[in-house]
Amino acid sequence: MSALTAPAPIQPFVLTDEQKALTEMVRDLLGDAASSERVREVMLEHGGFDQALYDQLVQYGLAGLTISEEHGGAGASFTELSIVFEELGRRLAPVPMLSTSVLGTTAIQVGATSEQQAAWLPGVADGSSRFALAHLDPAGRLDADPGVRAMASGDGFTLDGTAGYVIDGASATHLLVAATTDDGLAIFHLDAEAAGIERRAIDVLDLTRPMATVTFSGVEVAADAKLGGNASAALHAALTAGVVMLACEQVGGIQEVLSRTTAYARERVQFGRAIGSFQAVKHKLAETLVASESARSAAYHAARMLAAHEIEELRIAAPLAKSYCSDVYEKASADAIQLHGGIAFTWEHDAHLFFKRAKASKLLFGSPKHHRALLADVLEL
Amino acid sequence: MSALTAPAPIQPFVLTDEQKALTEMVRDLLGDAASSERVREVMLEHGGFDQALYDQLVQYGLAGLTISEEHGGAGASFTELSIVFEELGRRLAPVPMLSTSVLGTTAIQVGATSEQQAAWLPGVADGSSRFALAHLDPAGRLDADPGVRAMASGDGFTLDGTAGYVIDGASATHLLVAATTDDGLAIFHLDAEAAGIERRAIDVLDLTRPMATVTFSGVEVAADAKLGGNASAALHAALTAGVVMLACEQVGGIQEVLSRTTAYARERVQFGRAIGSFQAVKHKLAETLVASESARSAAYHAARMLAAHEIEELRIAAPLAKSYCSDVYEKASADAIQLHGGIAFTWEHDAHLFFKRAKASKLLFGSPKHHRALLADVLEL
Amino acid sequence: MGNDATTAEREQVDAQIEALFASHPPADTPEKEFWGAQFDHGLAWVQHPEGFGGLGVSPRWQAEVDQRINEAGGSTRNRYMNVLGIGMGAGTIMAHGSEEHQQRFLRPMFAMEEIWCQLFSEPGAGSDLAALATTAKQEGDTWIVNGQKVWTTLGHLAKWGLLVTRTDPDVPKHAGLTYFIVDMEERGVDVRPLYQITGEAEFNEVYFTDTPIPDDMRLGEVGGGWSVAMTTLMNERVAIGGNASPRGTGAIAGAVEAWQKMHGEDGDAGLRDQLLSHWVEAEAMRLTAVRAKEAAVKGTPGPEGSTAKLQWADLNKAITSFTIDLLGPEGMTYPGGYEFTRPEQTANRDAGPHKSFLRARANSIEGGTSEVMKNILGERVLGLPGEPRVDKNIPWREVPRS
Amino acid sequence: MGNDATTAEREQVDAQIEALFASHPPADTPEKEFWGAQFDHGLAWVQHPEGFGGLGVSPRWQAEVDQRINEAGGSTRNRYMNVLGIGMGAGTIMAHGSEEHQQRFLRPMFAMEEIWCQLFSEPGAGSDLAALATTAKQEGDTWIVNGQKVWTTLGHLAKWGLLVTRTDPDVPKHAGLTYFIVDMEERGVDVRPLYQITGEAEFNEVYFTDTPIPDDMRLGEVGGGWSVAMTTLMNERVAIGGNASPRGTGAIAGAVEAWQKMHGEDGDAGLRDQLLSHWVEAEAMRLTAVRAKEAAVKGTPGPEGSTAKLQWADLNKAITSFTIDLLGPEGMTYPGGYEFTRPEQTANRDAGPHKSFLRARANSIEGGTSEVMKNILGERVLGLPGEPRVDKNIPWREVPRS
Repeated sequence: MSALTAPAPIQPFVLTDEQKALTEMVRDLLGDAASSERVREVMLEHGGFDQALYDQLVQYGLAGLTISEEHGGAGASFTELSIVFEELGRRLAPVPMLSTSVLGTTAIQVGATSEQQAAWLPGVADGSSRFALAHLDPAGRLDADPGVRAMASGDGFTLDGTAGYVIDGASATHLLVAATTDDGLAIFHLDAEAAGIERRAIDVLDLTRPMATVTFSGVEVAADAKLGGNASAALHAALTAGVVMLACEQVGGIQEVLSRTTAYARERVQFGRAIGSFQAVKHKLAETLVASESARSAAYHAARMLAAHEIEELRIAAPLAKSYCSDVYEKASADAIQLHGGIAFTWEHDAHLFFKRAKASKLLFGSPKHHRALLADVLEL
Repeated sequence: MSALTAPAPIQPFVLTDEQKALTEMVRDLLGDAASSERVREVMLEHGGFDQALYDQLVQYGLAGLTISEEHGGAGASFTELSIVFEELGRRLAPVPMLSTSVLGTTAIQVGATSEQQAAWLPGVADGSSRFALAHLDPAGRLDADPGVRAMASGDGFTLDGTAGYVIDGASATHLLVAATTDDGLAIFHLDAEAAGIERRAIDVLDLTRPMATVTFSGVEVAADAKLGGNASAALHAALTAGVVMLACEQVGGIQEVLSRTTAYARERVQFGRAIGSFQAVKHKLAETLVASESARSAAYHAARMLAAHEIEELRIAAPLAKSYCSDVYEKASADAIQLHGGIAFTWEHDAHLFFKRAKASKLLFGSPKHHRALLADVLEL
Repeated sequence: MGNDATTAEREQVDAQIEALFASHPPADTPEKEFWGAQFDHGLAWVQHPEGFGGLGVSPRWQAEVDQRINEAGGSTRNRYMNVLGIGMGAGTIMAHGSEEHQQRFLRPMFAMEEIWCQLFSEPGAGSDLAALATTAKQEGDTWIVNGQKVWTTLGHLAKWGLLVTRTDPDVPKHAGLTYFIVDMEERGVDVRPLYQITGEAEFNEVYFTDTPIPDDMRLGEVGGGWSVAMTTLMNERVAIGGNASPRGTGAIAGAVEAWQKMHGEDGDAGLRDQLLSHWVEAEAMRLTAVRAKEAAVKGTPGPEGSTAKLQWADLNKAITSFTIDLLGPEGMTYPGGYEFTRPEQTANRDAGPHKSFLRARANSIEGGTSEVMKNILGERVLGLPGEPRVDKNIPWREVPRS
Repeated sequence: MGNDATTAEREQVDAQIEALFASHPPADTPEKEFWGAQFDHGLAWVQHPEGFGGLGVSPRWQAEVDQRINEAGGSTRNRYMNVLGIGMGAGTIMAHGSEEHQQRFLRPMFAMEEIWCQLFSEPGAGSDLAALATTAKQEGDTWIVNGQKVWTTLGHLAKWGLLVTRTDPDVPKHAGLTYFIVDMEERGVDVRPLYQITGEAEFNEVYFTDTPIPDDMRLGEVGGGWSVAMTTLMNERVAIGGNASPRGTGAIAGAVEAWQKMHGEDGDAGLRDQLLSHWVEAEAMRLTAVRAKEAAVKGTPGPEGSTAKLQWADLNKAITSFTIDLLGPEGMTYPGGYEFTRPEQTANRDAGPHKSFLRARANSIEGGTSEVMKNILGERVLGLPGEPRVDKNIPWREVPRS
């Protein structure tokens, strides 16, 4: 755990001046680089990976934001990263930040030896390595064993099996593969181009977040590709961070659909009046406003607990944020289509991109119902 | 089963002229006799039993509507009785029709011998007998054994135990008591004033439907007080009929709160406009209208299946009607309070009477969730 | 309706069905030929007068006719493949067209020899249909049309379009509209696909540039287009919501299938209860459609049609969305991917859960938004007052628009 | 706010708390005496200027002050037992009252020596408060009041009332209002209990018959009553919704208790998920209150207060209703029965699930209906346009009323 950024004190909800500056910086960056036109081009023609935008994020130090300075990162906390994710969510930016900077980085920070971290993390910070975490079985079941099995073989291991729903699996340079070994769960760090690996893009609902099915056929790996620490702890930490950053991303999406729909309701005239003057429209937006405030509170709270390594509180805060933000985003983005009317049913309009992101992210890492069940267990209800 | 009115053919949804006349007749009768003032007087001062109104219903042949003519009844079907219940529901009429004319009558029609029926049913038709069905344990659990046990004793039985949530239990002249015997479930017909019976009124949410806890302490009954037929079948038939008639009663309540709230929304002026011109009000009422139509369809369908003795279809139709009408009534009556505003929060306004009836009837005979679970079993889902 | 009248109608319908089946065995007659004969026997729209595809009887017999045809191996798919014509146009032509129109259009419409489309909505006139801006200017016996329509189902296949235009911008907006039948093969008609969130282009945009329409293709009076359009819309809303299909069909079938596939054994009780809630509402709605059909005695639907349309739209959206949730991780996929295709018929009836989920988003918008439906129900069924209108008594020209 | 300022404020507050506790040990000082001393130390409303019960610091310190008092065995129950005064009246008097008003009223209010009530709503003026009809006519230095108010919490106990009247019926309705402090012991004031659906009479009706009020009891200008009333209402909405109580308290505690009592062992998964949905929303709302408190830097609440009020009302209704469902058959009871009593304080804090369920029905009505809250959020926070108004620019006399 040496390379995990040290716990930050629990931060208040109010952003510091530095954090406000970070918000502005990311917003400016994405405003140009993640326009609707660009996002659509990337999702339709580049498999949902925007290399140019990602290069910029790397240059600004955002890919390695939570990586310690000794490994080339910015040494910042998840509070800062949550700000980045909110902005990414506002623009549906198709970059492998969730896979690389959250899931992959956290898994290595928690589960790899110091040597391994020194070997693998600098690549994230300098942009040369992009991780994808392959930990689910082909059906994506959360409670099942990984779909991959690793057999001891000479000095190393041989991997066989299939992992499903691997985020950014097709574009990653490296895979972090959770596999069952004779000694239990292990995580392996692999070159994504290694012999015996086949990566097949999944036809996804949300084209801005590509996924792949990855098949391993007798893939040989060296012994030191196996993360040296506690694999279960690493996986749990990675997924907790993933859940929380996803909730922050959802908050950005909620805010964006609310803003855009409100703007449309102010401008669109029917029956001689702006449609936002009708209670049917106004009240729906007011309800979204209320829910968006609570979603933001839940996500911010979880991000701050993550930054402060408040493990016990995170058992409540993370599922709280994921379940609540998912539900709010789904409803807000569906309402956005309804309130825009027919125009939002066209491919050309952006409303469906947010709607699909909302639905797919609701199901990612487990449904709201799944997270409420986790919460029920923690609360002993 | 001889005295069950013969199955009617499955009737269309459209009322016949005779049925329309029945609707008008009952509506006229209740319009005078079940005014808000009278209902309030009865619920606060007469324990929720309107003897005068019930006498009128008896005179019009409504208490014995489904009793065969040979036993002094009208020989009509549950389709006709459903019309009566809809009107009773519109006025929250505090009369023991559900307990006597549905639960008690059906239990006897299905579970008693010809002799017993001949002895007991004419009293319902002529108003001298009012039944209450005591079949639940003190906690009202649907899936538990009855709270009363009957031990063989000489030629007859001795009853001990407590029955909970007995509708009209305090005012009934006779009790139909489900009890566990050494030979399984049995139902006994008792004079409500028999020695060893203590009846205690429950403090109920809905004062227009009184309930009692009935305690039996060494109550001696003769052998012929035990219904001679299949007790389980009788209880099941009685409760199925109860569920369906309750749904029809709920439809009346839904219609009434919709009508009254719509009338208020047309008349009440705020901001210089009738409040019904605001979409926030108009759309809520439109939603209730839509739901009320479906509730009516579900209840009518179940009543017609009941009238036609379509036992298999009733396994779907009854829980469908009860679950759907309960949910719609709860929401419609809650909306009615909201749309009336502060005035509906006062004791003097009738809105709370419907709201309490809706909530209590939702929980009576099992919650909507319970009935959906029954339905899931039938549908094998 | 008394029993005698009912019996007489039943016998009349039965006799025509038998005659039709005798001369044109449903399973062995080519579809278009069969539909033409069906029309000739008065079994196309039974409520129409004889000679116009009907028998002058209650419309409730139609369901039975169609069921008998299907049971005998015939097809009734013309009803949804030419739905804008058969479902909505026919009623409009019967109510507002001349006898020439009725003689000319109804039979080829029903026999699927000519496909119809509807040209109402515009980019600036959605819920507020009466705000439409496509103009028709009279030049002698001809009207010259210019403007843009959207959401035109079947526009690329249609021979005829039901078109509402603005013929007088100087009167209040509802008063300046005129309704035409337009030949889609006429000059200046440009039909372009409109791709939607499923990746398909089920709809079109239609541009008119100096397109001529003869005055005898007008339905109703000059300036009387609004009431003609209302007839079409009422028919449309009934067509969308009000079908009494068998129990368990429609969106709920997809949810049940997903449930059985993903959760059949150890299904979570919470999800089961949600499934059943949807099932219950779908069944209650279906029973309402059955009830409405039994109660129907006349052919022209009223605002009640909005009830079914509203309920169906919201329920279809809810159930198809719930179905995706039931699929779990598979809900994150879109099997087959987004193909930018142009389907040859309106609703793809076996689209699978993912496409159905996306397609359903339009249900509460197309054919009148749920918000407009609620206004109609509130005002025209419940008798609640309308809102203060800022656009009613001033010339259309002066009404603010976006 | 920079860190230095924060540190300085914390030190200032801490010093006063220590001084107060030293001179008046919270556990051992009679309540009213303690509250008086608390006022004198500037710890009643910390954001008020010194000498007016405050220290001129950010209001966010208040929660800490109250927590420290409670931890030290003192009471802060004056805040809800005199809520109309301390929660709403004080802010109004600070914003609109003269220094004489402030000196005269604030300390006895905070020390619970004088109870306050609010006299705004009328039978014909609920959501549309500005339509109110209670008149005040000036006669020299005195105003003569006639009319009826409703929903007057604590009216039967109050010494002072916050009263809005119509002083000019010939101008548009918002312009003809004037705000007074009225002595409830004055002649012509008749307070009658208003029984509610719980059986209790928490509220009153108040009738004024030629009740005199000296002109120096006026707050704000003649005709300026609307903006004074708005200050009170904004404070009220914050007081209703915006408290950051500990996790798991409030309505959700009742639901959890019912769950554990009825379903602890073999709880249905569907009910559990519903319980957790409510828990999640309650907790997210609570976190929002914490966040709002941290962000608060000034004393006068804005329309954001409506957010918390709206969310709290709907959630409280939903949770208390769900709790009754959890109770099963026991949900059909009303333990203790309906007693027609007149409680001595506002909200009965341990009313049990049944009474809480009924009492909650008013949450979305009192202090501004949820519909009005949504208008405020939509228009004043989101910047959406208002509706066409038919009552704004004509004399109040001519506006239709019911």
